[in-house]
Amino acid sequence: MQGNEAVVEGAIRAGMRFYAGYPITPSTEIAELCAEKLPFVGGKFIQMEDEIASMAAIIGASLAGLKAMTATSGPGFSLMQENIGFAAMAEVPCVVVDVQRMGPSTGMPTSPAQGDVMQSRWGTHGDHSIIVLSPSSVKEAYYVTIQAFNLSEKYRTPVVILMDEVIGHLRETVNLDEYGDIEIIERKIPEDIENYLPYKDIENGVAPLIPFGKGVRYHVTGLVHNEKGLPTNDTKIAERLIKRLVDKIEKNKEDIVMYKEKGEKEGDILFISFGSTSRAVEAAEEELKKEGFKVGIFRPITIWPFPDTRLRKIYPKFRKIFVVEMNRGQLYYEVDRVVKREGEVENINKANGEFFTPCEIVEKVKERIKNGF
Amino acid sequence: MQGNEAVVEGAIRAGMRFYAGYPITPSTEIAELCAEKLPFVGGKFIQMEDEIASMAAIIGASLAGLKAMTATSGPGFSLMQENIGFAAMAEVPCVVVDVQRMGPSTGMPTSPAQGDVMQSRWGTHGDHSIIVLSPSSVKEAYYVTIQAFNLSEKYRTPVVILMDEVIGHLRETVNLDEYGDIEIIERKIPEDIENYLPYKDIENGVAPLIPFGKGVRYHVTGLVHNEKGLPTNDTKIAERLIKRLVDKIEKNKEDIVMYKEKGEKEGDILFISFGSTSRAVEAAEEELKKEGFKVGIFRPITIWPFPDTRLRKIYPKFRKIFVVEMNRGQLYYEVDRVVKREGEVENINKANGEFFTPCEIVEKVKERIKNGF
Amino acid sequence: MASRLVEEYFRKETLPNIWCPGCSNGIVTMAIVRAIDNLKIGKDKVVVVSGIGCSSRASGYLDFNTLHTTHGRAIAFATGVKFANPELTVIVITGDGDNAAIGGNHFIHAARRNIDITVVMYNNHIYGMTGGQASPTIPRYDKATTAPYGSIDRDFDICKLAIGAGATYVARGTAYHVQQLVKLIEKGISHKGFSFIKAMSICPTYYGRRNKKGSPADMLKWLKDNSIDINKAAKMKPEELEGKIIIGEFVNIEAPEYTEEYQKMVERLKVSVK
Amino acid sequence: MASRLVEEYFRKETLPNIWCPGCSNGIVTMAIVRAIDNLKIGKDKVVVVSGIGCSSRASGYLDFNTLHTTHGRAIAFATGVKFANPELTVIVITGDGDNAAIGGNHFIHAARRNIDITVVMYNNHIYGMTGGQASPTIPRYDKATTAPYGSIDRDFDICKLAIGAGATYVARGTAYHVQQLVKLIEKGISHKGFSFIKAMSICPTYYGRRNKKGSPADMLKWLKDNSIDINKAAKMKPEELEGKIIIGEFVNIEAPEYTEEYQKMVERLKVSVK
Amino acid sequence: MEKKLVIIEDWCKGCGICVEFCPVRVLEIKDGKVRLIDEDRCIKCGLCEMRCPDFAIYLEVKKDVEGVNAGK
Amino acid sequence: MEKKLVIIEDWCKGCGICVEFCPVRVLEIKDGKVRLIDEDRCIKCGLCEMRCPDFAIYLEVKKDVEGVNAGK
Amino acid sequence: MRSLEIRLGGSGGQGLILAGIILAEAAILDGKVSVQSQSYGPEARGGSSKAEVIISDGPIVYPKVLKPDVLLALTSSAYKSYKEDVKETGLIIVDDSVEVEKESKVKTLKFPILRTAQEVVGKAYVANIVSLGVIAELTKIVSEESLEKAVLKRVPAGTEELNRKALEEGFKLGKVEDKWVEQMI
Amino acid sequence: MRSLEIRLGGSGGQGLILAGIILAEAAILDGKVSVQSQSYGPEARGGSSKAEVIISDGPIVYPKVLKPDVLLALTSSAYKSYKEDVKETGLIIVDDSVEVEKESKVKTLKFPILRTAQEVVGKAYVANIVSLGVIAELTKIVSEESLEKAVLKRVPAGTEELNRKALEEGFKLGKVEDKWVEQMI
Ligand SMILES: Cc1ncc(C[n+]2csc(CCOP(=O)(O)OP(=O)(O)O)c2C)c(N)n1
Ligand SMILES: Cc1ncc(C[n+]2csc(CCOP(=O)(O)OP(=O)(O)O)c2C)c(N)n1
Ligand code: SF4
Ligand code: SF4
Ligand code: SF4
Ligand code: SF4
Ligand code: SF4
Ligand code: SF4
Ligand SMILES: [Mg+2]
Ligand SMILES: [Mg+2]
Repeated sequence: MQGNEAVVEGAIRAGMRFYAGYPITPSTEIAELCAEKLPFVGGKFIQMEDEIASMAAIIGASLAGLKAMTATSGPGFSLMQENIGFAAMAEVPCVVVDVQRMGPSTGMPTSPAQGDVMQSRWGTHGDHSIIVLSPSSVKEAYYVTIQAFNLSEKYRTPVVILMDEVIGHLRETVNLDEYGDIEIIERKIPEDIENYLPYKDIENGVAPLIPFGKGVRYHVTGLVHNEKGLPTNDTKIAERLIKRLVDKIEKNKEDIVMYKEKGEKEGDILFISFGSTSRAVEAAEEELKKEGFKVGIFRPITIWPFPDTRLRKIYPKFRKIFVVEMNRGQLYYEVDRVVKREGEVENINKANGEFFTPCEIVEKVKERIKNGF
Repeated sequence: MQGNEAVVEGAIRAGMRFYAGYPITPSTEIAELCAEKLPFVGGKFIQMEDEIASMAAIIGASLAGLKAMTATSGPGFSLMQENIGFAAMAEVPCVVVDVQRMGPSTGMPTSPAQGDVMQSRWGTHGDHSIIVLSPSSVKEAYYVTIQAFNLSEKYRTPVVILMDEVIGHLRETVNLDEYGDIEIIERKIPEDIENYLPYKDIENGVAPLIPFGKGVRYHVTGLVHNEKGLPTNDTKIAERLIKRLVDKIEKNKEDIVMYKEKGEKEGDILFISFGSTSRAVEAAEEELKKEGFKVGIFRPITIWPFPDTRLRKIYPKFRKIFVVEMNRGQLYYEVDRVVKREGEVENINKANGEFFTPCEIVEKVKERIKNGF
Repeated sequence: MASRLVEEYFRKETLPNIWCPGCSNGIVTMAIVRAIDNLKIGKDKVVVVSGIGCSSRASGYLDFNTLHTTHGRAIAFATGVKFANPELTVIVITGDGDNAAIGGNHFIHAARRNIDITVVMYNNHIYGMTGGQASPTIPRYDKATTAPYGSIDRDFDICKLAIGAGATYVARGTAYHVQQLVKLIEKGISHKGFSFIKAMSICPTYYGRRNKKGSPADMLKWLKDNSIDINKAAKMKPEELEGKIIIGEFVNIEAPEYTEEYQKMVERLKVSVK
Repeated sequence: MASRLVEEYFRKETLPNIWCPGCSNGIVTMAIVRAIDNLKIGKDKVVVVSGIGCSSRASGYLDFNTLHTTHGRAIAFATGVKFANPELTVIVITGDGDNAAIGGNHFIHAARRNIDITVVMYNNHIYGMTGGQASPTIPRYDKATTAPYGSIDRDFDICKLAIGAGATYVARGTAYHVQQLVKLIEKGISHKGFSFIKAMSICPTYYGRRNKKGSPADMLKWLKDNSIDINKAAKMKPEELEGKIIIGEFVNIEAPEYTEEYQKMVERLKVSVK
Repeated sequence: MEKKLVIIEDWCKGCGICVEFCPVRVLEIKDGKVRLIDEDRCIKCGLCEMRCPDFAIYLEVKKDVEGVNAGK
Repeated sequence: MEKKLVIIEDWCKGCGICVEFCPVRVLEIKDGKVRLIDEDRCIKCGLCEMRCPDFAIYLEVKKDVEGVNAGK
Repeated sequence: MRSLEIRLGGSGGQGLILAGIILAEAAILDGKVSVQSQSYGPEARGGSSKAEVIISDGPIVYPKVLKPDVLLALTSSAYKSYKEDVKETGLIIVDDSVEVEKESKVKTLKFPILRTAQEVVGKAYVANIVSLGVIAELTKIVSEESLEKAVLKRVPAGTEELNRKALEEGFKLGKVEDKWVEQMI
Repeated sequence: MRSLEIRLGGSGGQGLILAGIILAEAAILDGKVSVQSQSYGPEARGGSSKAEVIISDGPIVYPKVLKPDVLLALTSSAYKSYKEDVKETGLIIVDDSVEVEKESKVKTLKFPILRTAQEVVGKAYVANIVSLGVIAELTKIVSEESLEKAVLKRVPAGTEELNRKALEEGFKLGKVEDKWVEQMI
């Protein structure tokens, strides 16, 4: 199964019944497979006129009651930013897949990269939080997609699946039976719909979302709004709203974050890496182990919110930290922030359209530590 | 003179002769004044169909030889991101003014905020660098605008002026005579146009830009390109190009960064703040001084690249660092990264559409240090 | 207490509305409500989607399922709503800036797809919400804050554009001719497919003041005096129609509707799989 | 060595082009070159702006001032170029996805403004560059990777749209009828104002293969056999024209051109200031 | 069904539209709000209601009469 | 002016368009490239050049003849 | 260094933002430093509107008015919203249509500003200029000449006389009471 | 744990990516683990094309081929680009139209793959399936049955016979030489 295909399978499994999109390499297979499969599961597929419209359409569809997704790559992801911000503000669940390719701009459209890490967090204007997940295998793409829908329903928020071309186009043996009884979070209509407040001020949380057409009429807007969803200029309400939008994610970080650790629990080198790159890092780890280094790997699956609590715990046990990314340094900034030790976070970057080889990583590590730790 | 007006005056002084834009509060006065004034200085004003087109048009105009600008606010800035990335990749000088208002999404359109700090750095996909300047007074808006054009020509890059509603709409006494002999960087056509390479691989630098129609025909693209501007898949060229795009800014940081310092050179509290907020911070500083605190202020005018070298030098002399922003914490991340001391960077935030009062800042500072340093 | 229509179809707590004295947005909004009321479709299955602008604020006042989106994108959101649940009656409220400037692409594509949405565009020639800039429908040489010396753009005939894009119901009404406007909206909603109703509106605050158009009542009178019914216009010479607003139905044709076509495709596939 | 036109107007180092065997992009690109050559406007004052797509890659091969932009935005960039320096001859090369899907809004607004740009749209019914998805101009029921069971969308008549948007020169040609296409492009370039030429093209790789249209030559022959000149078509019945491609000039009218109008405004202001 | 003209003063912005288009001209603006000058001359045509942008003037079906209808 | 048919083998992709539309059918595809079968029968109409998507076949004004023209 | 903070409150359309601008510009003509800012709802119309001016002899650090020395309120809602902020030593000027609190700690003066504009000058929309006259007369923070110049520079061509008249009438109204000023300065 | 890395190189349109997918799927049918990836220029057409398959008994960490055990090259340019990467103990399979280096360190075998497809099977486009037959026969990395199943699952309806024939012919070609396999395993 291909990575892009796993996303579609995972999404359908999670209950996705609406896809709106606009073709772009290397995400296009996701649209194509949705076009093929959705009619058979009672779902809808529509090719929109652009990515702005695609993002708008999935928000509309989600409000009308269907779990909805779109997929794109860098240029399209840039165009979606305004409406991603709308989804964040109006708290409409939806899933956006960004299969990263090399940028900036049109860049090298068929070549892999991980250059949208920071954009996925900060691409839209204004304060907000967002959940971003990044799988490193085809199997994980399937799993992460299901979790993306779950998290998006649970926290009423857009969730970004940050893939890269390598995983998107990779075909790998996958056994879906492993996920036999995976939980799927469905939208529940509360008992008491009389007093329904779509934007109830729940500390660090959200009210359930009742779809349009179910007899509960309310207002949805990108303006600052009160608990009923109606626009307001009340600065107290504004303060609480924005705080809640951020806190419902930041304060539930421990529920949201996923990561994997591998190798030593303490030692010389801690690698931090995600997505396809972590596969090269794992291979490099094997090499370095052979050469006697004590190596650990920390792989965030949840990129945002970043699992900083965990990293804070483990990094002091390593002498040197390497952030390996297919870009010129992005997650690096977050790691460097968390690690309160001068000069001990190092960047291993590659941004030329080629995938990392393990050997490059090994060499760079050795080069950087040739003068000892 | 109003802040937005100062931008227009500065721009015209710097040689801006093309403005394309789309109205949006609180930046609209910039468009309106350009519509009024440009016809009289031989310039062109056009209202485009949206912000995407506005950004595109100024890039086109810049290539055709005119210094060009657009202005917008959050929602429009989000829409411009794709083409800002194009300008970065194709190295086309231009100036984008973002007069920040409260977000996310439509937010509170007439209320101030500083919520686009990270977006201005990371809003477009892929790796790139960008210059972002933020004035804190009307006079400085004038000055910064001229420098924005200068830097954009010098480094062939889009430059963002990150204003906020407070400065945009503030009217202040301004004496332009102060800037009597300010330098204006003009586009020079090199002697040797025979062997002109529009994307010459100059270490940390750029080739001059010859406008279209001057007899030197070349290609401009958002694809990875060689020195002639022609598309290539050569990974070595790609690596060098992306590196140069980043390094021409990062490696020239010391030429680019501007900041102001005020108050003590060492002491209890170091405030870091920018834009209008720093005015509240300065007022708070006066209060705190009265109460016996030793307070310093570090105010970056260049937000990106962030003046980290300087900050690294001065922060160790202060016991506590406060980042004061009209958002829920953005520049904070960069400061927290630079400051390698656990738990000593504190956030003072406000994101409710209201401007900070000095007294709020004083209170928050006291609250945070009530248990002593 | 308020009128039956207000009690039934408005969120009273949100009134009075924020519009300027004499702004016709309220007149057109009430015309939409009258149309819905006449059609007896109830409130629960009606979704009103709007963009950003003075006109687009209408959605907040109305007691339907209401969705106030981003500038220019209302039709794209509405497409998602309608396609996800074709049982809903989806009405888009938009302005001339929202729909004819930034939102043009979604407009022509929805028209092309012939998806069953009714779009009512409040046409006041300017961007009201941002303080009176020129919209694409501003008459040539009229003034606006971004056209201080008179607009040099050719004004956009959005009905012609809608027809060019393939819309199957296209009509123009005015804020003066309320009864007719209600009828046109009713027919637009009943029409299976994409319907577009351009409602000629007035913005006394910006367009009116800057172009010396007098009081709100004067502006409505101008609409009265300068509108010609399409049937009457058919018998007139082009010179006589110069500068006039032709009102009535321009297009009303049957064509395959998008969500139905999708459903048909699904049925076909079911058969072919069996 | 290569032909005089290639030597003179192409960047030979970039050839052979990347297009598939039999792709008509080369034919249409050469038609543009012939038109420019016939008009004797030289190379230095010509700017070719393109979007993103197979067709849009043409700009890289041509030895003019060339600007390969972002997907769908070529016309907006071109507007900046032309308005900044009206002495330049600005030609936009675009695809049906680039122009009719994502770029639709810039297209209609440039037409409305009547800015002096010539747009040549290579219409191959699909998105070639991304591997054969449906474009808005795909004929109903034809297949594409995103329309595996046949497209249910109504196909977009972009010439009709251009007319609806107010374009002052609108024509359709084909990759088979090269001489005529050259003439149409020549007239488009000479025309003062916004010109649109739709060039019916072939994508043997994706559209052709999936819809069993045979070899590149077969596809060109199909264009030959199914095109009818507009003059001839005028005398035919609608039934006879069903499924046919009408080629020739649809609109060729005079109207105020944007950059000239701006200049006139500047002159007016100078006088009024004196 | 008998009708009564009702004015919601709080909502009226005194724009004067209803005044201008009342066929019998029984409305006026006084201190920025509309006022019915002469109830008797009002023909209950509803044109003021139709054009009021603020939903501030309308014809109400009188309660008692309604009661009678309802009783039927 | 005498003309000569030139084929740029490196650029020809063997699509067969020129073959199909040559009015006298003197072209063929051989090993994936176009080939002129019979130079004499070629009427130098230039239709192959006009439709070749790869600019790989064209009529060249013969050098010597050119020389003569130039000498005039 | 002396500095005076002034807030003008009323409803959108009353031209108070323009009044603030004029006041600030008059101060500049007098050789002083001034900042002017405003705020308005999303509508900028119909709703409430607020303009603020700070006039000072030296640089102004904090650009917004925190505790106004002078509040002008043309509507009840502006009065209600802002009266608490005014310094105890300050001055509140209201239109006489506004119901004021009996026991205010702050000196509060009523003037028939709207009525003067409508009935004496003849156009309701010059109430903002009448207000300026009142404020200038009471506070002496700007000179009459500078204020007149500033007004004439900003008002639409053709309305100069009307506005000059409005200003005059404002000055006249303000003359009634000037003790507060003395106590201030 | 045994694992074999295979790279298929040729030009766009030769169907090598499909071949890679089929090979990977055949391995899965055999109960093995496989990954398949590809790369292509921006055009994905005309230009060169590369497919890679790793087949292993256990989990595959690094998903790309670094040093192929087996290289199939249908064009000279593919041969030139990739031959250096092949392991010294590996195997290079080329179409016989490709000019090969005289003194290669790596065992290199030539087969008339393109010709067989065109002339024996009758359709040039089945060269990819012929190739698969050759590879399978030489390496035994997948069983003949699984490969046939995988081929039939992926090829367009109506072309099953043709492809079965192509596979047969591939097997036949591959039979010529099988010593390398023994030495490998
Ligand atoms: C992306 C974006 N650009 C610009 C704006 C600013 N804006 C808000 S409303 C508006 C125009 C409204 O004009 P129109 O649609 O005609 O509505 P009106 O106010 O005239 O009813 C604009 C440009 C915005 N909110 N978002
Ligand atoms: C914003 C954005 N969205 C999507 C793409 C991916 N993309 C590249 S070309 C293309 C379509 C090209 O179709 P068309 O314009 O018809 O050109 P053709 O390739 O058919 O000549 C698309 C969708 C992109 N580059 N940028
Ligand atoms: S600004 Fe114009 S359109 Fe907006 S509410 Fe006021 S009158 Fe209406
Ligand atoms: S994919 Fe189609 S349009 Fe693109 S180059 Fe190939 S044949 Fe031409
Ligand atoms: S109901 Fe008719 S007559 Fe009575 S006030 Fe209204 S418009 Fe006038
Ligand atoms: S139309 Fe309405 S708002 Fe206007 S004056 Fe009459 S009642 Fe008042
Ligand atoms: S020039 Fe004419 S006759 Fe000669 S090969 Fe070409 S098409 Fe055939
Ligand atoms: S048309 Fe051109 S590319 Fe095609 S076969 Fe002929 S010469 Fe070759
Ligand atoms: Mg409008
Ligand atoms: Mg196409």
